[in-house]
Amino acid sequence: MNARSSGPSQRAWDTARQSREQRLAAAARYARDKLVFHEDVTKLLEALVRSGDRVCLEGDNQKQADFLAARLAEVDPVVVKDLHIVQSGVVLAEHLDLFEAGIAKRLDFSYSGPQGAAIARALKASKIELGAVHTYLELFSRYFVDLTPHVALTVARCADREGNLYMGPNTEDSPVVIEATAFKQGIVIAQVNELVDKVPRVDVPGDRVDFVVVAPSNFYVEPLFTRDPAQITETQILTAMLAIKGIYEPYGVKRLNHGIGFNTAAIELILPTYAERLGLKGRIATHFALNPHPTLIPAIESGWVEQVYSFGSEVGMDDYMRARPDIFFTGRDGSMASNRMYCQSAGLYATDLFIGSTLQIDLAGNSSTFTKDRIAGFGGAPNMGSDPRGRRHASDAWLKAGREAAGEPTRLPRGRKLVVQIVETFGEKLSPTFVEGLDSIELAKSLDLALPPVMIYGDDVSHIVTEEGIANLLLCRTPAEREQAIRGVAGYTDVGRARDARAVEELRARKVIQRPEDLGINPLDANRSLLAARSVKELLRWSGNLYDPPRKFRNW
Amino acid sequence: MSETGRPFGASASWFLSTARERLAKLLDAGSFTEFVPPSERAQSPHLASFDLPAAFDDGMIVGCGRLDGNSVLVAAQEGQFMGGTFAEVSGAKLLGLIRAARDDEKLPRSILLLLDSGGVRLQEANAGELAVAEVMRAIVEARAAGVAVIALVGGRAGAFGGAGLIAATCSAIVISEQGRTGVTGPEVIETNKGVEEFDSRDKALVWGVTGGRTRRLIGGADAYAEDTAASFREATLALMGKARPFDLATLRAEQARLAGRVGRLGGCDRAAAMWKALGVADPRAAGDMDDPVFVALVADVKGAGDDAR
Amino acid sequence: MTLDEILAGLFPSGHDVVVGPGKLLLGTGRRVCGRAVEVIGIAEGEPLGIDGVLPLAERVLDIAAAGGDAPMLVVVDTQGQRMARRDEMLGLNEYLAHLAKCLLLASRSGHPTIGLNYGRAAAGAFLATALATDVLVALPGAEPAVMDLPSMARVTKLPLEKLEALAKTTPVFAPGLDSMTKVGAIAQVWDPAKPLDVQIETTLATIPAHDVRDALGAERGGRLLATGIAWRVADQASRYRRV
Amino acid sequence: MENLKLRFTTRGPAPGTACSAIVGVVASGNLEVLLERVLAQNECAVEITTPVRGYDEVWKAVVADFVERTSPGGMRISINDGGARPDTVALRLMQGVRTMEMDDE
Repeated sequence: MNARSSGPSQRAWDTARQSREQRLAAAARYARDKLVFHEDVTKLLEALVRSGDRVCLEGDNQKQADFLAARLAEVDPVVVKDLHIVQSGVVLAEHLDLFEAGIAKRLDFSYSGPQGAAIARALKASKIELGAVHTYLELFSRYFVDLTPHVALTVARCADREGNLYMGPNTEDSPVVIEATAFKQGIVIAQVNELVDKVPRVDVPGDRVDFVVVAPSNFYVEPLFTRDPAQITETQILTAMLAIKGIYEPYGVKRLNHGIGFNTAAIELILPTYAERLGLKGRIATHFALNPHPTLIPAIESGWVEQVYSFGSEVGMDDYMRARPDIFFTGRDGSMASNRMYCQSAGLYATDLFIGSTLQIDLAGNSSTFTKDRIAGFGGAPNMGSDPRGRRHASDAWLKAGREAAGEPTRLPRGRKLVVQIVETFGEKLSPTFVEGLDSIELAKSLDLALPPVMIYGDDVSHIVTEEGIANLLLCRTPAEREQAIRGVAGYTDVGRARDARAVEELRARKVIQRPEDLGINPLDANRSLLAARSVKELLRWSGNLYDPPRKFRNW
Repeated sequence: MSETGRPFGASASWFLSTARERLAKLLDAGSFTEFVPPSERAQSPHLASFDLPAAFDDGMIVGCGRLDGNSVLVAAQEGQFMGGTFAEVSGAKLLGLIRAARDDEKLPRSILLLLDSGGVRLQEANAGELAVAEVMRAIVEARAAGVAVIALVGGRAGAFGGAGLIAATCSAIVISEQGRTGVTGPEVIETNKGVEEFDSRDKALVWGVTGGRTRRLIGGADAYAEDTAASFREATLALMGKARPFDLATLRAEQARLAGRVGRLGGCDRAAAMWKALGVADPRAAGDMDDPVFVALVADVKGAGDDAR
Repeated sequence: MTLDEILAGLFPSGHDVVVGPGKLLLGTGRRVCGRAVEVIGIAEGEPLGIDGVLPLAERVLDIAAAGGDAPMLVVVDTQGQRMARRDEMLGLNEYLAHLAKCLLLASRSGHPTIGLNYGRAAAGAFLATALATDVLVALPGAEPAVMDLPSMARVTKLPLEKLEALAKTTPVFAPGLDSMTKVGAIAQVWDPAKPLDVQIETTLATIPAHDVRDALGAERGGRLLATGIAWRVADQASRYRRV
Repeated sequence: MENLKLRFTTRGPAPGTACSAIVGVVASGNLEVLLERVLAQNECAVEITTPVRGYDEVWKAVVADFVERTSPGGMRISINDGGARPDTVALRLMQGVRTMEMDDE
């Protein structure tokens, strides 16, 4: 006992709280209780935020704290600099402005969408020090370990004077961001569309919120999950038919997540037509971890879907979801509730299939949406699109996939998640989807990234669907087989034309590769009359006029 | 010439169909005969110098057929090819058709123009512009000779620029909800006058200003069709035989109609205000309502029945 | 030449043509023979919108209604149709087409129509006015165009240099008086050094009875295909005459 | 513009009696295919005009597979390409042959 003092440690244990108190005191002049006028927000931020802070400027692939983002971009970079931005979505031009101006220096994020090219440029110009590109779950998890925000700038539909927040259907990332910040002595500022006497429902309790500002205009939400059925092509319909006939049906996939592309929108739209004719209603696609895709409306209305839990909302779907509480998760106030962290967990552990698109697939089945000049981010796909080794509940689909992967009966049965990449062999501007090597490997080299950004690792992928057919990678026994299976559905890309035709035919005989005709599908039957709705207006009709499409989709 | 192999019901979307699909279902089954068909390869010789592909019909299909047994001449523009534009060849094909009807009373006395066009093809701007002028004159001359010229507007490119003027030169216009008419396209106005003047990506605004329902309500079109070949067929049949003569009285009436419109609606800033001024209580609901309900609503709108043109 | 010089040159015996509100031209000129020429038009590059169309069209209809055979001169210097949301919302296409139809009616009613392009003339406004006449003439310096090259480069997403190079060789596409003459749109280019009153009389004396612009285009080598194609269509159509 | 002419000897004539057919339209990512039954019964000629350079080998592969699969003897096939992907090309060719199988009107 001589080396250590016997009493409590003499160090201060509440430096974070003290720092918080000091910041609040400095900011008090710009607020009345929790309320801040929107004109004072830049000053407030200069008083609250300290150089080097970790800041979460909330915004994901959907809602954006756009007003707060613009104000943060206006702070004096002499006063506030070198911030470490830890947020899921880097989507607004203002997010990049922070780095351009030197207000922010380091970045950890998940998704960039429209700013992918700008991030790549900023990285090359050394304006950004990149920590990592995460999956959502991963970044949220790090909020509680080593990336806890000092300041969170969040966004809600309305607040009361106590700071209780109502996010409504757009709850999204907010609960997890605020929980991590507030309970670790950070500061939470919310922009809201309006101040009310009583919020319809408390999504975040007021004692976790320090300041509330009514923004001059409503926060921005990107209708990222709206796909106009009019733009779905015959080829996409063909791939959708293949997925249903060749995967959903044989595995009996009931619990699933869909990506946001047109191929999966096509699947949603042919459930009530093509899949109905196959007699699959009730046997497939009943439970979704999925944003409220407008293209799912016809399937819901025709009784295909039992329930849907969502990461976030979708513009224009509020009234529809309110009127369908049997399907969607809704609060006591009637409006839908979402939560990105919960839904990502659900997609990882409680679904049997993920199906989504990608830009590039290599010969091992690794996929990436990164190209030489775009840091696209991942969002949730790597979580959805991976086989969770911590899963311990069985289902028919999962066990069947496990049996196929094992090859022969084993004493210890294991399951496998179905991870399906649904692509067309060529993308925009005739760029091949199948490549010898992913662009992201070159990108990682040129930017000196420790980890080449791969969206879904090949060993997690169970199937690849293209217009040429389906490759079942679970049934491949050697890397060489796997390569030929991939080449065998790669169409007329260089990768596809370099196939070993005999090997491919052997794989086809073993049903490792299945062509449309092997599944009884004539590509000439893949036409738009199969779509339950062929336009946004028809989606509106299906919804009984409850769906309120965004203006940019209202072509009438 | 056979039609495409794709199944295409009379209920398929007119908006999304190709010009050939529209013709096949608009006319009596199997009745269409094409003049200067693709096998004659009457293509644009000019596009290659812009490194652009030509089309075997130059995006203009002309011919004859029957509509419920009545012989008609038809022309259909392919809006997906170069925006359905008027150019040297495409313009001359239409001109030849209309002049033939004008000059030969033994040819069908009705011409249906299935317009789907952004206007003049810039790569052949002078030839295209002049072709539009020639077509407008030929339409007037054909009408004066007793030919009914009916424009059908409901394609992806709408009827803009020269096509907008041609539509308004016809005896009558049938439009669908997705159909649009105008002169300068929203993108061009936005480019020249700024996004504040016209945000071309705001489709609700674009359709409010140029779309079929607005046009039908203000009398910019004489009949409203649902977005199907069957409905266009029905609306066209109802108009055939009712064409106004091309004479002073008609144009006097059109002058009064157009002056009256400016008087009534000239102060409106938005389409919704215009609809309100016309007595539509809830413009948003009227935009979303089913076609038959909208048709019933139009029947009560003053001026929408004035078809002087 | 300025508008005043042009009008003075055309009507040495006098005229009362003035540029009124909206830069619209209305009035009457006197020919050497003493008979009238009715004049309408648009000046100073003013864009033509719905508010401009109505008075012009009304005047044309009045002339047609009044009878007689006074020629009409349509004098244009306009940058094109008005580009405005309001005009489009009210149906500008109908207004422009209406003016064209009124001019074509006037011609059919016995009033020969001459278009005179002395400044700019573009797109929809061109179609509604000068291109809806029996014969279109121009003065050197006129700049008829569907669209200028920089705008065209924006719309077509082609490089301006490429368009400029192509413009030198392709009359079907290049903006300007020469091209418009070659394709047959402009029948004659008057000589400003010679008396305009004489030239308008010559033009009036040779007004074609029907549309000869496609033939002119073929003759001048600016539009080689149009006449043949139109003829082929008509020829094939004639096989489907009712008997 | 690139122009590519291919000739094949086929196993036999294409079924059907239609003299000609046209499928597809020239648009971005699309193409039109004109089929005319004008050649000898075991001959097939394909002519492609495309603004996209450098895809000769892909065109040859797509067309060869198509000829192998359908035996379109007697057909002169002319393509105006708007930059279509190979899968779209293959689909249009198949649609064209199907259309030619119908009786001519």
